[in-house]
Amino acid sequence: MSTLPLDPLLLAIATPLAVAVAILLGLPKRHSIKLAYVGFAVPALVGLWCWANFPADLGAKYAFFSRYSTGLDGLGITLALGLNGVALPMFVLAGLVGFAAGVYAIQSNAERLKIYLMLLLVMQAGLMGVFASVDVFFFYFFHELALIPTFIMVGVWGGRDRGYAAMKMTIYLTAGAMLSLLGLIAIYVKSGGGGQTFDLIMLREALAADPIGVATQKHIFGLLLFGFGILVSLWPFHTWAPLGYGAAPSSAAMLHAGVLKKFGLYGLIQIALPLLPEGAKDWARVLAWLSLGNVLVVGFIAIAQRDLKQMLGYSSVMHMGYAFLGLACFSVLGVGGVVLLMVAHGLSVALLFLLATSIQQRTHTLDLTEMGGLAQKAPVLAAFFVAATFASIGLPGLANFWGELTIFVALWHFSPGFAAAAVAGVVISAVYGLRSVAAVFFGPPTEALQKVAATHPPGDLTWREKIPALVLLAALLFVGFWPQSLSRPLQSTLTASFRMLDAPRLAAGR
Amino acid sequence: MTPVQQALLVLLLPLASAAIIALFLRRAGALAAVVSVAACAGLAAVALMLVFGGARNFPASWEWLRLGDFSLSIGIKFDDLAALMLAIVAVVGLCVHVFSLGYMHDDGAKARFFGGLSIFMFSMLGIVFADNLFMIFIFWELVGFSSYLLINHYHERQSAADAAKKAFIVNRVGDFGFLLGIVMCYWLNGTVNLTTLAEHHVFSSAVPLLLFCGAVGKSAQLPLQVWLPDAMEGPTPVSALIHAATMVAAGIYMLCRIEPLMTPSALTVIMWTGTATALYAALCAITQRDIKKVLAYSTLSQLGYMVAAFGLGSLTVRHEVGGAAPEMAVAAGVGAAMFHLTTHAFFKALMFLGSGSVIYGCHHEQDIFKMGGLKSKMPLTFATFTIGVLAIIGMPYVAAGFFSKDAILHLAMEKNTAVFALLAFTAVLTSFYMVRLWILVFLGAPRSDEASHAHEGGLSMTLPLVLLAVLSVVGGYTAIYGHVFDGVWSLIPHAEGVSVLIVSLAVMTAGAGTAFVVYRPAGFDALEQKAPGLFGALVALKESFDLVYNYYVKKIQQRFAMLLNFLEQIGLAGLVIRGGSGLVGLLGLGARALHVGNLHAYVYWFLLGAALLWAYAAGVF
Amino acid sequence: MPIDFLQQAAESNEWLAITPELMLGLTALLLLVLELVLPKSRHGLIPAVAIVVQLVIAAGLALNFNTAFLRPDTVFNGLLRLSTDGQFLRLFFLACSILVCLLGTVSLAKQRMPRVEFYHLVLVITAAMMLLAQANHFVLLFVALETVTVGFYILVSYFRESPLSLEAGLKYLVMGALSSALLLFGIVLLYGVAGNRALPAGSADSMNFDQLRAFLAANPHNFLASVGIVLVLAGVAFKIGAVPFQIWIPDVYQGAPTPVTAFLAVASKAAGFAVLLVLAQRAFAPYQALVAPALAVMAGATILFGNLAALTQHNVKRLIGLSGVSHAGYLMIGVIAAYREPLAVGALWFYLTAYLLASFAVFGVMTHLAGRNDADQELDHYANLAREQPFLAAVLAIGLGSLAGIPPLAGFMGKVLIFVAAFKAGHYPLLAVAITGVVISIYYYFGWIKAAFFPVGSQPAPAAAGTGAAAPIGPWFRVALVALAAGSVLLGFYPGAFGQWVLAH
Amino acid sequence: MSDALFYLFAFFTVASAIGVVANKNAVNAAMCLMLCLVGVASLFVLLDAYLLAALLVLVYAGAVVALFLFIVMLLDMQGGVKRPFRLMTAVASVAALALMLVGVTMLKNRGELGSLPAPVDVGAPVGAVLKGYAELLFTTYLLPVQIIGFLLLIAMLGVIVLSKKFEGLEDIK
Amino acid sequence: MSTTLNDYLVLSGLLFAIGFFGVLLRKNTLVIFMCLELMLVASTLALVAFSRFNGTLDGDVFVFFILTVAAAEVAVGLAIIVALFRRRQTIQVEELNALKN
Repeated sequence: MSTLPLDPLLLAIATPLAVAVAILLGLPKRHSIKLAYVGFAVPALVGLWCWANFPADLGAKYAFFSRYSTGLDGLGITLALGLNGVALPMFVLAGLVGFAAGVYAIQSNAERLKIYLMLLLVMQAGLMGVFASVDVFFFYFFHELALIPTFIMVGVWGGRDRGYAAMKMTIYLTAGAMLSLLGLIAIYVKSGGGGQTFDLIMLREALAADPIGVATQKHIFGLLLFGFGILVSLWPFHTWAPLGYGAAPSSAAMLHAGVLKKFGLYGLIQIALPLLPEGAKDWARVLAWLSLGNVLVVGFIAIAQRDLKQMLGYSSVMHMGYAFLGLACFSVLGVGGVVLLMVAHGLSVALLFLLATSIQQRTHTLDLTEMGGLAQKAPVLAAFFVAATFASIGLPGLANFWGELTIFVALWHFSPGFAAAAVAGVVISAVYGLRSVAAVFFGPPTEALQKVAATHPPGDLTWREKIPALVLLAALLFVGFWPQSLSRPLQSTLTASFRMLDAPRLAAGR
Repeated sequence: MTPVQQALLVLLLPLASAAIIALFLRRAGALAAVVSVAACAGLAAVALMLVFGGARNFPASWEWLRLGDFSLSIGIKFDDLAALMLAIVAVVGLCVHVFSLGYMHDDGAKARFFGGLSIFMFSMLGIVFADNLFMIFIFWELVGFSSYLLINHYHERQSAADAAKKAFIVNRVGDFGFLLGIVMCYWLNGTVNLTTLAEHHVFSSAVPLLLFCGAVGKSAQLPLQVWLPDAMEGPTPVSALIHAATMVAAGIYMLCRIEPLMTPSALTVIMWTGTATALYAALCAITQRDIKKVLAYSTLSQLGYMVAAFGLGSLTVRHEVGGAAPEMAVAAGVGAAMFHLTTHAFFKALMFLGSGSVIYGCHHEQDIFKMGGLKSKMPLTFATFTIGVLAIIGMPYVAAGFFSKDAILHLAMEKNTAVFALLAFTAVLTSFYMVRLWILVFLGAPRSDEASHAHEGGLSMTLPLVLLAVLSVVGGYTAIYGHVFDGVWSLIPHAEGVSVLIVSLAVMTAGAGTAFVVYRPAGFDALEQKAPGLFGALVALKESFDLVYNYYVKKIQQRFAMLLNFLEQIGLAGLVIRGGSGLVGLLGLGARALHVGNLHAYVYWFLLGAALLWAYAAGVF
Repeated sequence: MPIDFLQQAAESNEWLAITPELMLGLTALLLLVLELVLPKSRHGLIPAVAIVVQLVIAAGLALNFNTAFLRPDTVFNGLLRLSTDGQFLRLFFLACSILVCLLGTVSLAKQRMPRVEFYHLVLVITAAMMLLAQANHFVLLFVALETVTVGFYILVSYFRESPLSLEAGLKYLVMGALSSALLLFGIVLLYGVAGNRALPAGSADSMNFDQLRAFLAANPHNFLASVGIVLVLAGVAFKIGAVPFQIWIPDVYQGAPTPVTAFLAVASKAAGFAVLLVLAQRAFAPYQALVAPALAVMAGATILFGNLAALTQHNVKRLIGLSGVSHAGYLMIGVIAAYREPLAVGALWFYLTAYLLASFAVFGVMTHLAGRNDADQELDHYANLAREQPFLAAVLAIGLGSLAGIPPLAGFMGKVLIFVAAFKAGHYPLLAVAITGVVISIYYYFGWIKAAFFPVGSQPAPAAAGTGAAAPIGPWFRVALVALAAGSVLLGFYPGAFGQWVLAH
Repeated sequence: MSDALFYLFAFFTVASAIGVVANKNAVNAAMCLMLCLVGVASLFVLLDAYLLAALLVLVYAGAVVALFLFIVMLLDMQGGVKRPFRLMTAVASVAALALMLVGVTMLKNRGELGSLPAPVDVGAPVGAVLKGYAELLFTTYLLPVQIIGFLLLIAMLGVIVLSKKFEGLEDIK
Repeated sequence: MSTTLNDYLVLSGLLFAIGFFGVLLRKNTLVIFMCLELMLVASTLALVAFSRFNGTLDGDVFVFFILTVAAAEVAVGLAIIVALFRRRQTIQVEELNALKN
């Protein structure tokens, strides 16, 4: 592991923040944009650097660890940064999606671009912080930091229904955040006598030595489950998601649906499962049933959507159902699968939202019934969209496959019935995924589209649209072809620090 | 080169070709075609070296993913079965590639087409080499994807887009079972490695049946056969390669791979599925007007044959007693199915390419009633196509189909009379509709401008035809392969005596004769005119599945989705959420309205508060 | 001999202990003198003098935060109790006062009103609040409280041109006098009961908190004492605006000049909480079983009522008043939690500080944007603020975000600390109510941000917003707003030494 | 004797208090208030608080009520406008009365008022009491006295601010 | 002296309650204000009684403060009422409701 002169994680958080502040202080637009590139690129590069230099056998430890005091030491709060095998994939994801969203935002030439970029940079900093935080308090803190710009971006730059969507989203997410905050505080308070702490490492040690009582665990896990669940759009608390994503400007949707939303799952994996194993076991059934709501009910609802972004929103909700099912398995395989799925889904859904906006710019509509035949005008766009769709419906060779596959395998061990239902969801996602692809790109162009095309001839993807799309697709392919790059650190961390997870019943062969 | 390297080269060449085309040659169609064909030629050469080099069962396995105790690896299991399949895929694939050079010469999206072909070759070869079920599944899906891409080649046509979508989704339905089967197999046996599984595994009918679902989807067996005829929307070479010779046969190949896992009850289900498909498809083929659809149904029918053959392998004695004899017996199913798969690959590819040649010659006219007289216009196509027809109807000793069909009929006769009867009847139908096709396309006079201006394609199109024709003739003689496939060939059941031969001849003649009686080269369907009732029934039979599925999709799935959506939008998002927030809002309005502005009202609050507190202190509460 | 008392008083260093209060009082007088002395054209200097002197006092206080004067912790025969909490509150009120003076300059510039008296009143009230917060005796408490209250009567109706301001003043007067009467009656009862030498621990100096506490501890179920306690609580509840004594808030807040509203919302409320904390935790501590449930019910009701009533409010002054009601509820949770969890006191101070920063940021923006009709400040006036005055919009957003309790802003830390304390103390139902309240509050806080930020098409903002929006922002005012916003942000994740002091409780 | 006086004064006080509340005319109400204050002052005398009795009469009855009367005259109210009787008022009043009665009854029942002290006979001459009063005021309660000073100052200022005609400031409508 | 402290307390409470009702029932702000004063006086009565019966002077001293405060309050209050009357020509409670909702 080579060394950087700076703490890389802090760098990844501070750079976008610093750029945001610089823009806020009135940097001229031209320089703002240049600097914004830096602000978006640095986290991505740091993420990749960390990935490349990630120690092979980390076990329960954290890599790139550092600790800073912020004056709350008395409360057991320090800014502790580090990556373990679970955090690394998410950190890299945040960097990449952030970069893509940033570059896409810059090319979008939105009204009041500077402010837009500033908010996006704040969000980016928050995202990097979420996954780099070892301290539960800052973990939550960074999440909210990233969340707030979303609200403004949806409200100001959003599409149809933006006011209602922004408000609904914010209230939902605040409710979820508040519940989970209570849960986190509960863990903190229960973490042993005088030495209460928010530090995850110490929490793990303290609670391993002196676990919370089973009944309390159940209560706290319930809080965390529903708190985080709302944030991840657990059925039936999901209705904010399609609405919000439908209205959100592309980059905000990319970052939120792609990365920020994973916060809840990540929290459950890093905090709730290892610290509250008994609670997790107790809630597994409930969680699994609700997740089926995500997979099957929302899956069908996605089929009925006419609006492309709404459809993507619902599909994103549906895929979160798989992630929850993976958590319900409560095994290294299942949880590892969830992390893989999170990364993959983050990349693919970001790509889809990006492309959906590009489509909208060419068709001037998002109504699937009014579109068609765009592939003739924009074959590259079509190719990207097809790839992204197939990624999201779990085609091997693209990252999502690994997540879904491992979750299905783990799920069978949890309950074959749930596994069957979950796999049935794969068919559903194929139905709506391919339906939307066909509706947008294939067949003869509709009259409405021809009319639009007559006035604004739709071109293919420009290079500035292609670059972020390529970054995301490349990442999808990379993980798809080389899942070990993520699963090795995952394996190391999950097996070491999540010892309480049940080992699968059988030793696996080939 | 070691065999492992060869195998890897075979696998990676098309992938490299696809990658290069996708990344650099998107606009350079001609170059893309060259790259793809070169890659295919290269892989075919290496593959044949590998096959005939004789190396078998070399160890090659790499871990691809490990999480917890679950490990997924990518490995090569190269036995005679794989070698045979590899040879078929390589040869047919090369033929189709070369043919496509001519056929797709003027296509605007050549790069996409050849890229797709390369991806397909990669995926298909992955299935061939796979040493475990997960790996099969992975490439299985990729094959489906490439099939989707290629069917969708003419994406501006609504029908093509629909067909591609349908193909993929229907396959997904099959894969639903397939994946569950694999997962179940994993948890039951702790492994999905084919070799290990063959050695010992837990007996369970659920696993093979679930796995068979995959084959039902991919090999288009009842009730998931609906996608294959529609898949003919793709370019004809694609139909030849994917939807006739190789991909759809992958289901059979997979079944042969998991043969050790079979149980009698599972095999019985498989057998009947195959038989039903064979018969059903043959009946459907009779009424088709589109040359490719006829071939598609015949493909279905032949696939049904293969599946039935595999299922017939069951011999009720299997697993009832230990020992070698039952093993031999089930393997007979494998032998027959693979044998038929081989010959079918040749002659069906031949016929599809022939039809491609016809379609190309007729300027993309596909209605057989608008053809006719091509015998003289396209002699080479006529000749080779005729060989194909002979092969499929099982002309004894002349063409390859005879031997493999013979083996299956023999097996059926031994095992199950009902199945035998049905399969024999299917054979009658097969020769009936194939001869019908042959008469309508090639005999008589041209019945349309396109047909009268038909012409033979270039060398790139005729050469593969000739090669495949040769293979269709000699492919039935297992001796020509040397001993490289003995592991499979030795399993082929051989009919003793002439009973089967006689039956074969009889059914062939019956079918062909009826066709000659019924059909003249004319612009109308003679059967429709002579027996409208029968014809209508057949059409209805053909459409019944589509009707049911369409009904399901439109009336059930879509309505269910709409209902759920309605419940979501109106019930959850509307009533519960908006209603709930409205309620809170009302409370808020109420609370706000309490500030009436009148000082007295406020004093009442104080009175209330003071009184409550007083009462509280006095212990009222 | 009669002069001896004065002599002694002068020689003791007790007066030194209240130097800040004395200096404030003297400065207040100085302002009046300056008004006479200075020519009319230089009257603009008067607020500057007030602010500068207060800054000096604040600096002195901060430097002597842990001063030796705290040593004999009660002075003036036990009337006053010195503590670091008291020091903190002095600084707190000083900060409020400085900011109110600053807002006053902005607001008064729009009115044709006498100016100097405003600053004088603010200074005197601030001094009284400082004493109030440190009172250890009911006489001092009452007198200081009444000084504050009477001062506020005047301040609320200060814009006498406006009938609304006067109406608010009248309402505040009646309600205030009523609550004073309740409080007084409670004090009287307590005095009488605890002064009863026939009862155990009956004391001659029964209005002293320590004596009272000893008496209450010795007589755990005295009925008259109970009644006295709840009546005193009712009086304090009026100050902090707890249900059901909150009802006056929106009207008075709306009618009062905006700087006075800010003063009421922050300083008066903080003073109320300082008193409540002292009473609940010290004087009435033995009657926890009586006080805590009452406070808990009031806290829950306060949170819900404040948030619900604010939900559909369109007048921002009323809105922030009602939101302040809900904040009182959160703060009350801290007071209740303080019974079992010492952290709660620190949390309370932190919360108040965050509340100060955020509220003044918001009030600053409101003051700047207010037209001549100070009571008429609607949400609609904020349309397109982000476009026209991005600086003000940003400050507003930070202030509201902090009030809503959104990281990385100070309000969030405050809520976390309160919640942690409450959780440690085991007040789960209250926590449930609290988070419900937070979720509801998001609607109107973000509704306000929405009004300021989200584009509303091309329709121009209503004319009423006119006067304020166009005016330039004064440099000092701008500095103050930046400081408030920056403080809100900084305190949110790097509370530093302040955080350590808070957590040391 | 003092008993009888107490009841006399008590009745007098309560009656005039009711007069304040019940009287339609503000002037009469003010007069009643004055009477009431005199009654209270009398009670103060019964309680040996002569100074306070004097103060009450002087400050309250003299100054404050006079002020009230003055203002009433100044504002020249047209009597009390008859307002329809409010049901709400009645309900709330009855409820509050009932609550109070309940409270008093409970008070009685608990017998807690029995623990109230008997009067302590101070026995000191009036002058001594006055001296002690003054001592307390200027030693123990010196700080409040100072604060009261400021309170009176700001009250005065307040009245000025609210009432005085400022040149050039007054004429805005 | 056989009048007990209890008698004084009840009397004081009665006066307090009457004052409270006065605040509740009267429409004229001035009278309301008078009633508030009545409440204060009621408190002082109790205070003096306590002081007398407990034998401490603190209560009496407190009364001094209360009276002063009340006087100041009255001054300010009357000023406000007068100012309000000048603007609105009324001091009836139910007409003073420009601030509401």
